[in-house]
Amino acid sequence: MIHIQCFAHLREQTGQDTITLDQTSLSVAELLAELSARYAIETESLMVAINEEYAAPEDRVSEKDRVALIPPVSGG
Amino acid sequence: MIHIQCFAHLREQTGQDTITLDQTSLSVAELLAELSARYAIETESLMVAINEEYAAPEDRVSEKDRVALIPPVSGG
Amino acid sequence: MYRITSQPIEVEEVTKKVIRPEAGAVVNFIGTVREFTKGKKTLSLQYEAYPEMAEKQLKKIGDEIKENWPDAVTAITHRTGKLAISDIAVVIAVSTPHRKDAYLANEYAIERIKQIVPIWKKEYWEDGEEWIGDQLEKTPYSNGEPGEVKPS
Amino acid sequence: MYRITSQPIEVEEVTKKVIRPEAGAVVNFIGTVREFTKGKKTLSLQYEAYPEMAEKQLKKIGDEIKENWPDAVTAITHRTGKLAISDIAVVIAVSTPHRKDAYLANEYAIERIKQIVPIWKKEYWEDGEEWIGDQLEKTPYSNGEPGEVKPS
Repeated sequence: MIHIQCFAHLREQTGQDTITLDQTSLSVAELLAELSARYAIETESLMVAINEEYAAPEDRVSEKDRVALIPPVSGG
Repeated sequence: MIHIQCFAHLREQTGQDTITLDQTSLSVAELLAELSARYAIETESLMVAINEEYAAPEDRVSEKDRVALIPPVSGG
Repeated sequence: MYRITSQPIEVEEVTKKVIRPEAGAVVNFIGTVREFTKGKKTLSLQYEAYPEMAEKQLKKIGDEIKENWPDAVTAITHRTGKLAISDIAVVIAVSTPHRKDAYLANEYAIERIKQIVPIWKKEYWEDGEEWIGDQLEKTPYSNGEPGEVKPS
Repeated sequence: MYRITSQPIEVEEVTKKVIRPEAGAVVNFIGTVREFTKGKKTLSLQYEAYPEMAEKQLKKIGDEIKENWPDAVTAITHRTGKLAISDIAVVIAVSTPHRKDAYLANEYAIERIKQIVPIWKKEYWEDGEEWIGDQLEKTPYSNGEPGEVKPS
């Protein structure tokens, strides 16, 4: 199982801090497609972080990884 | 009499906080010439302040004025 | 040197982290909550962070500064939680031997914070609230990671 | 807002003077005593001011900033007396609605301080001491008053 942290409007929209997927390994692109299908999430502007680093679409996510969805940031 | 405040190396060089001249009125240029003659002061790089404002060579200094010699500044 | 905190930020504390004998200049950037933005009145703000990643990204900004200005030392603290008007949201302190570099490196830091640090701002107005984002109109997976986007 | 003091300067105190609801950014410049200048080791510094005139000139700088950046608010405190390495000699705080102006106005302020504010620095080295001046190689009465010299 892969646990995906959600922040800001995604946390409010999905109603959860963490989304859990059944898969054990998938690419970032697949993960976003999966989330787009399951939730009414606009994935266009989303980044995915793996172990606190921005990941590329072809990077792979496995069960041991810390995964998070990063909407456009607005700090500062 | 005109009292002229001295700061920094001028204060140390003349050995006084305030130089007093006998005149009652003179121009800034005259004042500098007078000081140059009386003291071993290099007046080339000196500015004169009258009532806490930078003065021009042709400005006049009188007894009521607060006068000061301003060597090149080095604050900040 | 790189911290996310829910407590009020003290400018002095962040500044002290970068003061050192080799430095003659410190430039601080202090971001505060502004009441009006484009005529709209803000009542308060809420900042949320992904703290572990945010601190890593802040450190990354410090490393980038080191690459461009080898003599610079950087400290950054960003606050999270609910903030009132005039509260301090972020303090960036950069020290350098000569001042010009401190201004440039500091400005670089705030630009980069707005690009790559996972912190989000929710604005509360009289007539509603909204998570703010995408101000820079990034298209994340078309230009590579935001780390490659250069500040304007 | 414009002060000459013989006491240690608190960054927080100067910063607070310019924080306000209309501002979203404060930029501070903090000048500290640097140990080495061109390879020469400084032991301590002494600053002397013509305080009444210095405060007037600091206010003048604030007025000039107002002319160029009408939304900016400026506060400046400069210390006098004997300072040790890393002590703070000057704090300039400028707040603006948007950050770019705060950086520019702040940098303008420090340039102008070095031109027109009657404060003098004496450096103490291991092998001597000297009043510093004329770093900008001004020729006072050939270019008019230093107030007319534009910052580089």
